[in-house]
Parts: sequence; C-alpha cells; structure tokens
Amino acid sequence: MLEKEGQVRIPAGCAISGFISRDGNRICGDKIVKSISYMHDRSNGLGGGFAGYGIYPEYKDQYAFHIFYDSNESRVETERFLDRHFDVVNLSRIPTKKHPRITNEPLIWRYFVTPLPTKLAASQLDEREFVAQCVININDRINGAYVFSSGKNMGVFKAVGYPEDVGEFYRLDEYAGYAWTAHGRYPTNTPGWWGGAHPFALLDYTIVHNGEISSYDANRRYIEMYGYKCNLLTDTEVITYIFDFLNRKQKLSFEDIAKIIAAPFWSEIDSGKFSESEKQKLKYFRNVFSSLLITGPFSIILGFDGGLMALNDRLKLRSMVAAEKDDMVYLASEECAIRAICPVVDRIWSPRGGEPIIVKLNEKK
Amino acid sequence: MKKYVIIGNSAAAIGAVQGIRSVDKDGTITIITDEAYHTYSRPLISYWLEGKVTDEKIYYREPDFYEKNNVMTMFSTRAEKIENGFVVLDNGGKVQYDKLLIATGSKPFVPPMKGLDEVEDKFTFMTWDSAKAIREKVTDGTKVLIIGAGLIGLKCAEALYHLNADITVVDLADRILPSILDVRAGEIMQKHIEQKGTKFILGASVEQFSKNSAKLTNGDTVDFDILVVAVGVRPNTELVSEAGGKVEKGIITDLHQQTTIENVYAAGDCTVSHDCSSDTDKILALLPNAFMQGEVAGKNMAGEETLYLNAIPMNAIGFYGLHIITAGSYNGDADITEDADKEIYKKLVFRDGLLKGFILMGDVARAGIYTSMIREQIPLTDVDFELLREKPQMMMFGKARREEKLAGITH
Amino acid sequence: MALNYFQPLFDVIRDKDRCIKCQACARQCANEVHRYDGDLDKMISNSQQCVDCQRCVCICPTSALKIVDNPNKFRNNSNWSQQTMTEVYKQAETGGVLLSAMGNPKEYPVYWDKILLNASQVTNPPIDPLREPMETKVFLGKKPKDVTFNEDGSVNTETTPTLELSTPIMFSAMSYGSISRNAHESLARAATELGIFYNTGEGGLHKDFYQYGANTIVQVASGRFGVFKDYLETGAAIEIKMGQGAKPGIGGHLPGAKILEDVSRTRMIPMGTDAISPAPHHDIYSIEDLRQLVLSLKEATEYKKPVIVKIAAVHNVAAIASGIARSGADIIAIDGYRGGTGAAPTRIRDNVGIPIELALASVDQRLRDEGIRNEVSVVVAGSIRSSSDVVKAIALGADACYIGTAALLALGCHLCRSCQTGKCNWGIATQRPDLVKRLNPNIGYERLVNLVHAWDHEIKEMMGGMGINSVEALRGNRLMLRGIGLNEKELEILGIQHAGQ
Amino acid sequence: MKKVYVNEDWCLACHLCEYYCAAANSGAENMIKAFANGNKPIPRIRVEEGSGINFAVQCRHCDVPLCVKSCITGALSVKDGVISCDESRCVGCYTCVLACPYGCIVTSESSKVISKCDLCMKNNNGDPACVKGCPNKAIVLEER
Repeated sequence: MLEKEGQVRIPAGCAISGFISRDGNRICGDKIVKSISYMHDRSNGLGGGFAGYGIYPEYKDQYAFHIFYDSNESRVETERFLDRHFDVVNLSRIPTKKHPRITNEPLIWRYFVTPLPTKLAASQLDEREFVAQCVININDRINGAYVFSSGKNMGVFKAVGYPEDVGEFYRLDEYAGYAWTAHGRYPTNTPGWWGGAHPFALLDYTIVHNGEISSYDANRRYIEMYGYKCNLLTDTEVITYIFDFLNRKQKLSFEDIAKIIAAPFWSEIDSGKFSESEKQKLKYFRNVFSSLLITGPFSIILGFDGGLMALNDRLKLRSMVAAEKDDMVYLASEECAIRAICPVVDRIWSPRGGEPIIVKLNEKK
Repeated sequence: MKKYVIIGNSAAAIGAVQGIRSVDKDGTITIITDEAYHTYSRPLISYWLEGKVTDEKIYYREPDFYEKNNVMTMFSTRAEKIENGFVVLDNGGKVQYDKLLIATGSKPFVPPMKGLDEVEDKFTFMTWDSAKAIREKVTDGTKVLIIGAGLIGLKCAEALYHLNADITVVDLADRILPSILDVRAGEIMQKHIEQKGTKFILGASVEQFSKNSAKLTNGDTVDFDILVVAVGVRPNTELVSEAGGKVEKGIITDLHQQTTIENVYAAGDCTVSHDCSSDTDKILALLPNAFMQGEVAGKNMAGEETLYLNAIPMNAIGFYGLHIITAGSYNGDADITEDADKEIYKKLVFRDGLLKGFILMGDVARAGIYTSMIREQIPLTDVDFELLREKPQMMMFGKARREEKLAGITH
Repeated sequence: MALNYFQPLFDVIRDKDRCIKCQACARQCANEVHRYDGDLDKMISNSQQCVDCQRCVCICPTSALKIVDNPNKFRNNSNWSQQTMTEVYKQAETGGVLLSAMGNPKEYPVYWDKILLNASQVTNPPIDPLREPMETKVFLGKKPKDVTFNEDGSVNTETTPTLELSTPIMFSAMSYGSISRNAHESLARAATELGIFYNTGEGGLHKDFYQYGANTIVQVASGRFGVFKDYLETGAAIEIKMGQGAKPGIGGHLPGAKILEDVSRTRMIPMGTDAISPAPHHDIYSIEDLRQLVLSLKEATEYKKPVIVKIAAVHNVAAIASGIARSGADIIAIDGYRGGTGAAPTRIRDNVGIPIELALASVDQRLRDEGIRNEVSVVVAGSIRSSSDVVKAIALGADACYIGTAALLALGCHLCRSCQTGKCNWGIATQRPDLVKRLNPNIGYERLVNLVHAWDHEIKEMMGGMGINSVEALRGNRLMLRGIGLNEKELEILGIQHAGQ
Repeated sequence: MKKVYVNEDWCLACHLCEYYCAAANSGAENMIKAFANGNKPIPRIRVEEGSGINFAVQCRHCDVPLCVKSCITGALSVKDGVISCDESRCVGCYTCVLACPYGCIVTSESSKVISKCDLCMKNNNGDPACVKGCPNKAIVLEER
C-alpha cells in the first residue's frame, strides 16, 4: 500500500495562482477557480486547493478552524479538546457539493473559536502562539483529525482532485475575498490525501508552492527545534512554519524573510551593490539563519492577513509570472492563468529569482 | 653614422666589433689586417699543427661573422700610419675613421744569434702561416730544435710531438715555463714532458748556428732539421708611437682603453694592462684579456662608457695531456699541496688577507672559483679557509654570498 | 640477541636491472635500510629496519624499489594473528607498553562507506557548479537566540565572535614538536590562502607563525604548553583540548629528544625535558570547571574569540556535548576513534572510543532535541578521508570537519605509523633538521591548497547533484543520506533511512 | 629570462639532479639505459655537501659570461641568454674552467672537451631535467 503524507516524503510538481485587490474589494471565489483551471495539465488530479482572505467578515475576530476528520471518534475527541481550550462560537460542516471526481471525502468541519481567557492566561503565551500550539497539538496527537486552516477571516479549502473540481466541490462561488490563492498538485507517488493538498496553513499564513526543495531536511530539523512538528513531510508545511517562525516569532519583515530563505549569493553580497549596513544584515542573516536557506526549485505564494507574497528560489528554477491591472495584482505559474481572468493587464513581468513580490492592502483612508 | 676602424683581426678586434655592435648597430666598421684570413684563433695554431683542429675549426668566429655584424674587411692590407683622422695603408690608400682601434698584437722576438742566417729552415710560431710553414717541413722523425721553453715553444713542441718529430728544447733559463710556473711545478711538468720523449737542455743558449746544427754554450751540439725560435714576443706599438702616442712596454691606455691620442684606442697584446693581483702594469698577452679589452674599447668607441678593471694574468694550458691553470701573482705566503705520483700540484698564494694567485696542475676542476677570489678581491675572512684550501668550491663562501651567487638574492 | 622471535614486517625488493646505484635511497632513508657497498659495487638492504614509509620507492628515479609484506608467516591461526603474536614477543622482550602512531588501523566498520548520497532526477534539477554559483562558506559559532532590533527598527546584526570558513574544512590540531616546523608552516600558509583555519595543537605557536594568526586556532591543552597572553590573542579562536580521538582518557608525552631549541622556546619548557600532558586538565574535574575555563579564556581575550571545546568521541558523547553547549563554548569539536596521533599506547588507540559518524549523529540530534543546536557549532574529526566524507558529515549535522591525516598525506605522509620514532622520512613527524628540510613548505602549502580546492570542488559537485547550491542547506539534511547494509539500530542512531526506502 | 636558481634551504643532497642531468644529456632514451653496463654519464650540475648545508651548482648563464669571453675557439656562445658549448669546436684548453667564477664548466677524464649546462636546450627544449627531477624544489627555473 502506498504511504501517505507524513509517512513518506513526497516530491511534487504543481501549478499555483493567486491575486489580490489592493483596495480590499472582495472578489468571488469562482475567479480563482477559473484561473487555476487553465493550468490543468500542471496537476494530475491528486490534489487541489484554495485559500481565501477576507471571506468571513462576520466572524473576523474568531479563528476559523477547518478540520478534516477520518471518523466521528476523532471529531468527538477534537471537539472535546477545542471545548477545553476555546470558546467555540460557531461550528458546522463546511458546505460542499457532491462531485463525481471528488471521492473518499473525510468529514469536513468548520469552527469559529476564541481562546478561553483562563487557558490563555495560564499558558503565558500570546494568543497566536497559543492557537498555533493547539493546532500543532491536534495535528500531532489526535489520530484522524487534521486542522488545515486556522486563521482569522480566512480559510483554506482543499481536497484530492483537480483544483477546478475542488473549487466546485467547496462551492467557492459562494465566497468572496480580497485575496485568493490556488494550487493544483502533481505529486509523484502519493495515493492523494486530503490533508496533503495545498495550501498548507498555520494561523493566517498559507502557502501554495510549486517545486521541490532540496534543503528540506535541513530546514525541517531546524524549525522543529522551535516547537513545530513537520508531520506531513511536505515542503509547503516546512515553508509555512519558516514564515510563521520568522514573521510571527522573530518579527522579521517579509522583505527580510526573502533575504533569508532565498538569500543572495555571496558573490552578490560581496559585489558592492549593497550598502555596508545592508551587507552586514545579509551576512548576519546568512550566518544566523543559515539553516533556513531554502535551496532547490520553488515558487511560492504566501497568503497572510492583509496581503500576498510571491517568491522564487534564488536560481529561479520554477516559473512565476506577475501582472498588475488597476488595484489588482496577479501571480501565477503561467501567464495563461492570469490572462484567463484578466485578459488585458497594465503590466506583466517575470520576477527574478529570490526577488520577492509583496503586496499589501492599501491603508484604509 | 660613426666610422669605426680596427687595425688587427684577432681576439681584441673581434671583441671590439662585438662591443661596438652591442651599442651601435649602424656605424661602419672596417677591419684592416695584414693576414689573409677570416679571424682565426691564434692559440689554435698548435692544435692545427698537431692535426687536432681542422682548417674549418680554426676560425675564431663563424664564417658569417662579418656579414652578421656588418663589418667591412681589408685582408692582406697593412696599416702604415695614422694621420689626421686617417689610416694610411701600404697600398697607398687611406681610410678615414671617427674612432680607431689598434689591435695589432705582438710579433715574435728573434734575438741576434751567431750563424742564424745560415739556418735554412728556421721559423717562429705565432701565426697560422708560420704553423703552415712548419707543417710542410715536418715528417716522422724530423729533428726539431726549439729555442725557448716558454708557452709558445712548448705548445709548438707538443704539436710536433704528435707529428712524431724528434724534439729538443733549449732555454737559457734553468727551468721551463718560468712565466707561469714556480720551480717545483716546472719540474713536474718537465718530467712529464721528458717522459714523452722530448729533450730539454736548460741553462744554455746557442753559441753558434750552422746550417743544421747548433753549438750550445754548455758545449753540447744539437743537430736539427728545422729550427723554431720562440724566445718571446714584442708588442706592435709603432703605429701609436709614431703618431705621438705614449708607449712604454706596450701602448699606454686609460681604463677606457683609449690611448693618449684622441679617438684612438688600443686593446690586446700590444697594450699595457694593470695587473690587480700584483698592482703592477704589464703586458697581459692572453686571449681572454684581449677580447675583453677589445670589447670595452668597442663600447667606449660607440659611446657607452665602460671601464676595463680587474685584469690579472691567468693561463689555462696543457702540455702533453697535463693541464695547468694559473692566475695572479705568486708573491706572498704559499700553501702547497702535491701528489707527484698523480702529477697533481697545487699552490695557493695569499697576501694582504687575499688570495693573490694560484697554480693548479693535474686537477684543475672548478679553478675559476679561485680566479674569482682574486679578481673580485674577496677577503679571506669572508670564506671558510679550510674549505678554500681543500678545493675550489662554492661552499667556502658564506650563506649570504652564496645566495648572491647562486640564488639571485642580493643582500 | 641471536634469536629473532619475530621477523621483519617488510621485504625490500630491488630490481637490479633497473637500479643505477644512484644511492638516492640510501641517502633518503633515516632508518638506514639502504646502503651502498663499494667493495661489492652493490646496493644492500636491511629490511629489519624498514617501516614501509615508501620514501625510497617514491624517490627512486628508475622505480627499482618495492616494499612488500614479508611473506614469512607464522602458522595460520584465526584467533592468534601474526600481529598479535608479534606484539607478545615484543612485550616479552622489552617489558614496555606498545606504542603506535596515526589512526586506529583495525577492521572496525567505517560508517562513511555505508552511507550513500542522493541526487536529483526529474522532479528537481541538479545544479551544475560550473555554471551556477555554488556556495561552501560557513560560519562557526553561537547564533543569537532571537533577532533583536535597534532603536530605529533595523536588525541588530551584532553576533558573538564567529569563524568564517570559505569551505567547511579545517586542519586538525597537530602540535609543533609532534610535527615539524615546515609542516606547521605549510598548514598555516595553506589555511591563510584557503580562508580556513589550522590548529596549533598543544605545543604553542612559533613566533614566525604569528603572522598567520588570523587563520590560526590556538589550542589550550592539559599541559598548557606555550600558553600566554600573546598566544591567546594571536589566534582567531581558542580550542580547549579535553580529549583526542586516538587516545581518549590519555595525556601526551613528547620525549625530550624532540624538545630542541625552537620547540623548547615555543612550548616554554627547558630543552631536552619531556613534555608531558596530563590525562585530565587538573583544573577541570567537572563540567562546571570547564565552564570556568571557557569563560576565563573569553575574559582574557575580551570576548573577541570563539572558544572551541574538543573532546574525544566516547560512549556518552551526546550528553557531554550537551553539557559543553551549555558551558559558554561556541564550538564543539568531536574527534572520532580513528583520529590520528603522533604517539599513543597501541591498546588505547585500537580499543577506546567510538566512530565519529555515530558520535556526530547522536550529538547533533541530542542538541536539536534539547533545542540548543544553535548554541554551538559542531566540528567533527577523526578520519575524514575525502570530500564525500565531508559531505556525509555535514548532512549528518556537522558544521565543518577537521582533517589531520588527510592533510599529512597531502604533505607526503604514507601512513607508516612510525611517528613516535621521530625519524619521519617525509620531514613531517620529526625534528631532525636534515629530515625537516625534506618538507619544503612552498611545496607543502601548495599541495594542501590543491587538496582542499579539489575537495571543495567535489563537495560542490555532490551538492549540485543533490540540487543544493549552498552548504548550509546540506547541514543536517539527513534525507540526503541512505544507509547501505546497516541494521535498524545503526540507522536509528544515524537518523537515516536505508537505501531503497 | 628564466634561469635556474638554488635554494639551499631545501637541498637534500639526494643528488638526483646530477642523475637526471647526466641521463638527459647522455642521449640515452631513459635513465636506466643511460647508466646501463656500468656507464657513468657526466652530469653538468653538481651537488656540494656540507654539514647541514647542501646545494646544487650549475651554470648561472651570466649576463657577463666570462667563459664565453675567454673561449679561445668560439665554442662557447650565448643564444637568447643561454650559454652553450659547441663541443665539436672545443679543444679542451680549459680557459673557461679558469674563468668561470662558479666552477660550472665540467671536465672529465673520459672527455677531452668540456661540457656545460645549456638549460636542456638541446635535449629537452629548455625544460631542465634537474629542475624537473628535484624532489624538493631546491632548484627552480624562474624569472627573477
């Protein structure tokens, strides 16, 4: 029998797409489904998924947990855990639509929660760390339960199948958000497990990723020192944790994070193109966070509360195209995925390896 | 374009050509010589006579030497005098010069001897022509009388020995090679030569010649088929003296090799040199000396100021297979080692804290290291004296001097 | 003694058709094996004194010499090998402890040779180091726990002192005294040219080599030879030597015969006296004492130098390393049981300690489990034989490797393992001036530079094959390794999967 | 011009330079042949040995070559800075032996003429066998 994610490391090729309205206009989920469908051949039907930001305005102050359950027993155990740690404001099955090509679905539940103040205080952790640890706890300890989305006012929807089918399955046309990302997966040796599909998420960080990072185990063994558990053995998982660690815990900006995970080559650092202070910083990052350098091909779109970031490996071994039209910014593995939903763009370009594209919502005036 | 004229065609003349051409590629060079040959090596005439050197190999420089150096030659032409910037030739012609070199060498000295006129086959041994003349008269067993047991006489004797002549050498002195050997070394060499069958009659001179015999002052009579007179040489200085230049034992020059006449230089056996080993002025009739003087003269003539320094008497010569190398002066404290059975003799002479001279016979390897001690006047305190005495070796110098000499490191 | 209980180990074979009697062999053999006999007009050999250092073989201009094992053998016995028997004879004759040099030569498993590397195919492109940048620079030292920011919000880039290496290779500690001045000069100059570090060992630092201080690690060992202020301040880092892989638990003993003028001055001990390093540091009987020494050395050098603590790989190495990581040390160096030595009791060398591969794997994992891997860098030593050993060590978790034996091989050593005799024909492990000069540092340093350049190039090739273009992404990347022919326990300790998994 | 220089710190007195030189100038195709049948070809380089100091000495190829200036036959000449001897023109007068300050003109019982280092111009195109054969770079061919 084939082993699933978490039992074996599975390399995968993929398609990714994403867009954001800088003005914060909420855009219907069917648009991202259309975009990713144009890269059908980059997937093989073994995984597809989406992340939408700004989709739960009515629950924007609660953490939205999306959880897969293998069985009711695991659901019961998880809910017992949730009840002990959170005030569960709302719980329900996530609405889906039967789809002929989406099969073997697990139980898919959604909870809007706030940490119990007493528990939070007792933990002496900040709220986000508390939530993150609870998520890691559930995923690590409760058999058959898997939290695949845990941020505020955002949500991940993923499944085994082609992404366009997954979009229909989750009825994404019924959601609207200011930013969306999507992923079509081409794993090479998995039976396809729903949890293994992308995006991978922790709190509001979601990652869609195309590539196979050669630094995986170096990154994993480093990040696991800081309380993370890379249960899925996937690149996406470890990259998400790296972002969480560097942004949420180390308080580094996304610009600086790009300088760590896709650090400039020494030849570039020493070339004289950087100011002395910038050079010092780059050297510092490469020394201190040397184990977080990500090598091997990747193109990723990180979603976070209030923005998207796209990044290629420093050699640009994976395709990635960016485009702008008015307040919209589009990012995708292929240009067709952008043209499909925005035929006429103001500008379209191919970002250089290691050069991050960071788009944030405009400040509300 | 300067006009260079050189009178003479031997080592000093060739040295001058090379010296001029190292500075001036364009000036005209004219060589005037009373001989009829492309430049040949005078010391080689004994080797030629012996048959060891062929007609082709006697030449001092390759056949295209004059062409390569753009030299005009006037063979078989005698320079009669120097006059107002011209050299007057025996054929009546005149050659104008800007710079003139006198490299006329020397001529054999034949002292007046009673009855010499009666001797039909009498020769000197100085030029190729003289060697050729002797060669014609010598066959197996030809009886040869050589007057003079100096370098020329004995070189001639050695050559004739190889031609199986029956040789007797007579000298007024009581030892051979007095100019380069001390008494003991002379004895060893004499014995060596005598063992080969050559006879010496020393301390005697000729009282009376008849056609084929000589009556000696010691009462002996020596019969001979041919006679070679090799008692000495005299420098050819007339051109300079007649033009008013200063001449003593030879032509006097300054360290630039210029005579006392403006634009007239002299080099080689016709000049007086300063022997730095004895601090005296003398004629150093040696090929290396002639060449180097000529070269210095040539450079000065062409405008590159150069001095001729550190000249010393020195000789490398062999007789009947026994090699001798000598240099410097023998006036001082002598350190002698000898192995007569092996015909090895070594004398080192020290004075004023310097090595002043040496005689090496038999084992002459690396003798130049000693020569350099004399020429460079390296103080004995700078060398390991025991090693110096042992044999010529670089090890005797201190590390710094060795590095200078061998490692290209200047201290 | 008229009765030889044991026979020479080697036979000198001379091809008389090739030998031209140039006597180079005779002039070059400090053991006086070869001799020219003028009466016989023959070269004569005395095999009894041959140590198989191969100097004569290498220098012979006509390749006329071979040194082979003496075919003479004792009766076969699977239990009592000829070597074991010979050692008994020797001890019966001398009553002494057997001494040996260089690393443990016994047939224990070499784990490096049971680990295979990965390469990229299809899903991930290999990278061609000739076309793309490929980075091998590493920093050794403590990493700050958290990023801190300056008042203006910029990142505070100050760190505790680090060592910057152009490639993750350094030259191991080998003392002046155990090896020659010229060997030291070769190492120092090579380290400087390569942008890496060499290690003084415990014998102090010759004044002439202070100029290479920026690439020198100065060692402080139990004998404290040559340790003083200038010495500590000259080095780029200070290494406290607690143990040595070749002789864990044992001190050192450099015989007085090797303490000549320069060595004496450098070690700061009288000429001709034995230099004895005690087994323990007598001011360190426990981990808290170590912490005091670490901090004392830092205090003495104004916290400008990283401090390395070097230990031998012994059974509880992981726990010891954990203690060191918490002692204030910046770097832990672990020396495996195959590490070299200038002299060690044979029984110790051959029977004490554990393989560096297993020690490294457990130390790295332990430090990670405790979340203190960033407190220290880990440098491993003890028979790193090739660039692939380096790559495997880094993938197991090492920050860098020390090479000692390989460096000596580059200088000419042929592992005759006779360093203790002081008659090294290659000018390495000797103080005899005529032998020392055989190692021309102009050649030696160039050969070391060549070796490290070659390894660096190979490391880049292997990394490129794995799709990794910077060595930091290889460090601890155990997924790049697979075991071959290893049992479950070994795989578990190494933290790797078996080939095929 | 590249010349051979000595670094006596590194000379081991192994004498291999002498053997490589002798073989290279012997005309034999390899060293074994050069020394076969008791042949002892003469090297043009020689090692001087002292207590703790050794070095090889060979022609310095002087800028002011006294040997060439002294040669009575023209056998010695300088070409592109390399002093060589046309042995067919040498008569063995040894004036060069007298002149050479380094003792680098080689004489031998067996040969009536001298021989000297020509930086292996004739046998190896200017790649001196002694330098190649030196195991310790005690003699080097360098531009200085």
